[in-house]
Amino acid sequence: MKESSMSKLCSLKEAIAQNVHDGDCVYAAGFTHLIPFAAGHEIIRQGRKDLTLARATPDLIYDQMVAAGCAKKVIYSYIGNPGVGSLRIIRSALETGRLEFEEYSHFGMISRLQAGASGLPFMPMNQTAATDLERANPQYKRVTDPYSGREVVVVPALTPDVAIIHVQRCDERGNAHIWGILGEQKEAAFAAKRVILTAEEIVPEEIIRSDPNRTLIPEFVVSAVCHVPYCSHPSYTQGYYDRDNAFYLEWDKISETPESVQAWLQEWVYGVADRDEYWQKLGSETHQRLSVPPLYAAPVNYGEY
Amino acid sequence: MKESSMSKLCSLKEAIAQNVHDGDCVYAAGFTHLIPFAAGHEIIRQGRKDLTLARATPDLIYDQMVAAGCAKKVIYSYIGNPGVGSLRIIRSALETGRLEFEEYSHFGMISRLQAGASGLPFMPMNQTAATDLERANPQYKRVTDPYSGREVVVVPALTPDVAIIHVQRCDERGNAHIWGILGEQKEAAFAAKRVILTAEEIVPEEIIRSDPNRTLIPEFVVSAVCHVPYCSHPSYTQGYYDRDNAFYLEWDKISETPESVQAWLQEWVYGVADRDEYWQKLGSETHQRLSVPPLYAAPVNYGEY
Amino acid sequence: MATCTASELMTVHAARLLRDGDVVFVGVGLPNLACNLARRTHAPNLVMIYEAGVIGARPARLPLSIGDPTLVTRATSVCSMYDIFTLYLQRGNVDVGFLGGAQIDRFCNINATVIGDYDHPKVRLPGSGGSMEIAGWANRCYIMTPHQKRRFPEKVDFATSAGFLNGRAQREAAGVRGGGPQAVVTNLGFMEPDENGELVLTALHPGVTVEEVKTNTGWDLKVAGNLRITEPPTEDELRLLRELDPQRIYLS
Amino acid sequence: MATCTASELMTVHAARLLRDGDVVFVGVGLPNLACNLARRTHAPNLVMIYEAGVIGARPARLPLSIGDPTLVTRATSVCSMYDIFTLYLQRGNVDVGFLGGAQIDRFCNINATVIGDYDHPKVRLPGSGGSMEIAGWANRCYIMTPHQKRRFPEKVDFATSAGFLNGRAQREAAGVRGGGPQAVVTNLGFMEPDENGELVLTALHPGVTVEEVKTNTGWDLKVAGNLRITEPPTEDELRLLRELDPQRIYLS
Repeated sequence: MKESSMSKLCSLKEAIAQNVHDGDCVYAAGFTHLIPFAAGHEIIRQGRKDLTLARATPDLIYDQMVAAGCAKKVIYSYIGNPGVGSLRIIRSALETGRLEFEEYSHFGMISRLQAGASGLPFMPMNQTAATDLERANPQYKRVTDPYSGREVVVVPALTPDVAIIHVQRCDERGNAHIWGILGEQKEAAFAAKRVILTAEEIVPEEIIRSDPNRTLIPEFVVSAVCHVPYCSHPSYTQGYYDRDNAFYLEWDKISETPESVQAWLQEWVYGVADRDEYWQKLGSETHQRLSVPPLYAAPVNYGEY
Repeated sequence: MKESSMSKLCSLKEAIAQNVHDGDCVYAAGFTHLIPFAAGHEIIRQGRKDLTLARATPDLIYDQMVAAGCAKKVIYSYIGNPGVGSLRIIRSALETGRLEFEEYSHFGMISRLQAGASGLPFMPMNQTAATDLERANPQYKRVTDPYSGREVVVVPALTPDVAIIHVQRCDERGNAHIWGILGEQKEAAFAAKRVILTAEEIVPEEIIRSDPNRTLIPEFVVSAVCHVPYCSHPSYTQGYYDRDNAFYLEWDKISETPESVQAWLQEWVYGVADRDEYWQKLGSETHQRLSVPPLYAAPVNYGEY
Repeated sequence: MATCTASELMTVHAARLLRDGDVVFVGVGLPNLACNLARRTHAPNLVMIYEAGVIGARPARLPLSIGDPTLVTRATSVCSMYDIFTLYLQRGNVDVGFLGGAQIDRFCNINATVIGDYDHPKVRLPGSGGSMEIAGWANRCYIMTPHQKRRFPEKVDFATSAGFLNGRAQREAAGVRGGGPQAVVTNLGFMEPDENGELVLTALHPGVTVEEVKTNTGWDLKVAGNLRITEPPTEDELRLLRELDPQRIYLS
Repeated sequence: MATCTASELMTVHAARLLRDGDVVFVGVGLPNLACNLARRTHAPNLVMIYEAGVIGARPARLPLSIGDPTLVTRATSVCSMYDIFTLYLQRGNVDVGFLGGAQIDRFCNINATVIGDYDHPKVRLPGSGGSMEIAGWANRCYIMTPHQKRRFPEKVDFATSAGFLNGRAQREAAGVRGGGPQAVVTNLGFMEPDENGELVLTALHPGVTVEEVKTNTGWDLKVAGNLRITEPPTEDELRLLRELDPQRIYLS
């Protein structure tokens, strides 16, 4: 077998078609940074149904997917439009009971992923003295520390069917460099049964191997590798483009009525073939506004051993 | 208060005098890489006694410290001269009962540090089916997974009195960049009550801040910062110098008799004032032999946000 | 005395509560402004950490979300969220946390989850995020919030984050490492927990009356014997603060 | 037939057990040579990972310790030891582990801890290192060791790593994820576990007799019905292998 035969490069359309199925539990990772909006939009275009959308911070992408009818359940720890306010669509779907949910604190949510990523059945957490959420969500349980006799709080492993992870650069096998805010990217990748990687740049293996400490996701947990520049707009990719704060504010208005949401989906999701078309449609003024001057890390010498 | 007043720079002699006390539990971290030999030698010179020496792989440094009479106990998961064979001094001290010990597997040892670093009382591990060590070491216990009813194996947090961590570069407050094999450097630093940082280079804060994802240890867990080039010889520092395999082989011979060990300690530890003198004494041929041509990581753009 | 808005008043007073060298778990908005103001005045060595995993941020512009890229560029360190909550917060490396919520009660318990019943709420709020653990494990916690009766009920509908539960002894029995809330800073004054963990009025901003505070509090608020009048913001503090948010996104 | 040393013979046969694409938990010495030989022959996509936290190593020289810097330069990834044991091994991302020890018994349990009693041993061995968990959780495990009676007792003095305990059912009852040892490669032939987990002789190297193997095994070794004779190392395999260790540090 030739090494090049291990390439997992494919279009995002193919990657979603092959790896995201109706009823799956999906973890589209990212904490404000690197949110894979393009993948969410492709899932909407392909009309997936009954998904469980898991993620610490659902952000606009899950609001849009819920609006498009993709979801039957959310698992979360903070439902807000970061820096703006409420996620109107998810909130309303939760308040009216149209959407099932499971709620954690950030640490509970991330501990579930850490357990899943580690192959452990649960993770322990120290008590916080606040027990109402523990009582409201029966997934929270307690275990006695055999050393002190005191109780710790535990949450069960989360192992999503598929994680979608956006990265700055990776090789065509899926070895990925990530920098900037890491959120739960690594944990989601290891916890999931399948991983779709979207990348700003596909680079030669040698670039990845020049800085192995920067590689947070290794090829053998990755199912598909997609070259999707600007994948995270209106979120951002550190070093590549800025966060589009204006759009986060705009969504607060758009999401006020179902009509304007559907119109937006029609124009920006159903109405475009892929992320390239979306990005072109945003126009040069937006491109200009979100561009960022370079600022490089100090050199690091690994040595020619 | 001026920012410069937060400098923790001091000599290794001062750092050891202030932070390592008779009877302390010491974790001199490193997995083959970055082993802080200079700090071990300074502890020997200062005549510390009754130390508990904890570390996954005791390596030559703990063999030397035991030979010098610094230790009353070792906590370990593999006692060997890496790539060579046995650690004769520790092994003999264990076999004759002159040294107390606690033994784990690597994962058990590292899980103890992870628990200590995380502020958790214990960490769970899946069963391995091998239960003899669990029976031999009562620190291993079991807890029932409340989700499946099956048992997991647990180990208690390890929180050493002091961790000694060698790094490639840090600023004078103790924010440290590390690359190459990471071993348990980060976990040991967060688990310990005090941290002595030794560094190949003390760099301006701006170098550290140019690549925040490379900073594994933050200033506020660090007690002392020491500029100690070549601190890890005969171990190595990735990108700075090579491992002195010849010395690892030589130690196997030296450690055959107490006389040759004491002669070696006399010449290379008691007989030198500090690491500078030790390194000069090694001579230019050794310096030459351990030098490494540079090989740099691909650039990383954080963006001027 | 310089005139200022309610937000400016609360932010200046929150900044003064921070000590030089404090490691502070920061959110966006007013807490971020308070920390940056403290750094520019009496606490140059303040370390700001964010639940996104950023340590020692040096934002060159006003961060508009908790994961703004300006928090990363020039930061001291970036780690995973799991590390932030374990190595930093749970391990006890965080001195100060800022908390907020829709309701804060007599014993300083905080609700950021639901108004009404959990399963059939009137309003579903954003949820805990990091606050459940911050409230439990940071050494000291502070709350900044406008003083309105609906925000200060006798008892929260849902205790997302622990203040002193039904009294300080109950929090202590839970064995959490953090000291709990130290003060609630409002546009009217300060409330601080007494020896039993009950919030009592300890200071009034100049010109505010006890009656005004009581009217805007949902329980029979006790007043401290040594009730203070706060020192108003200085010109310098206001100038520095306004420079941090020139478009008055948070200070309005 | 090319002549070769016992180490070369074992290493070539171990290499052949590896499959293209396997993720292998490697040690230094012969397992490292076997993996690199497999990469240069039938398994170019083999991924080598090391307990030090190195993934996808491409050593340019023979690594002389498990933490040799040549394993890092040009590797795919480097992570902490905690991550290697959790995200990689415990999560089930490791296909193959190589194991070794002072004693291997009838049910392929391995002793790397003590000869004699744990508290008062005749010899204290290096200990588990990573092997307790590798034996439990890697999908397949292989053992390479010279065939000597003292290395193959009926029962190990201490079970550092689990083979099949007192029989395969017992391992299965413990619920460990890995499949356990698949083969023991010696200088005389192969032993493989039968349906009960007992090691039986399944292959002889050319010129070796069953009697010779039995004499060097500490229990009454069963012989498989379909006993094979192994294919000797090819000239190519030996040439490539010797290039990997030109100074014959491990192949001696």
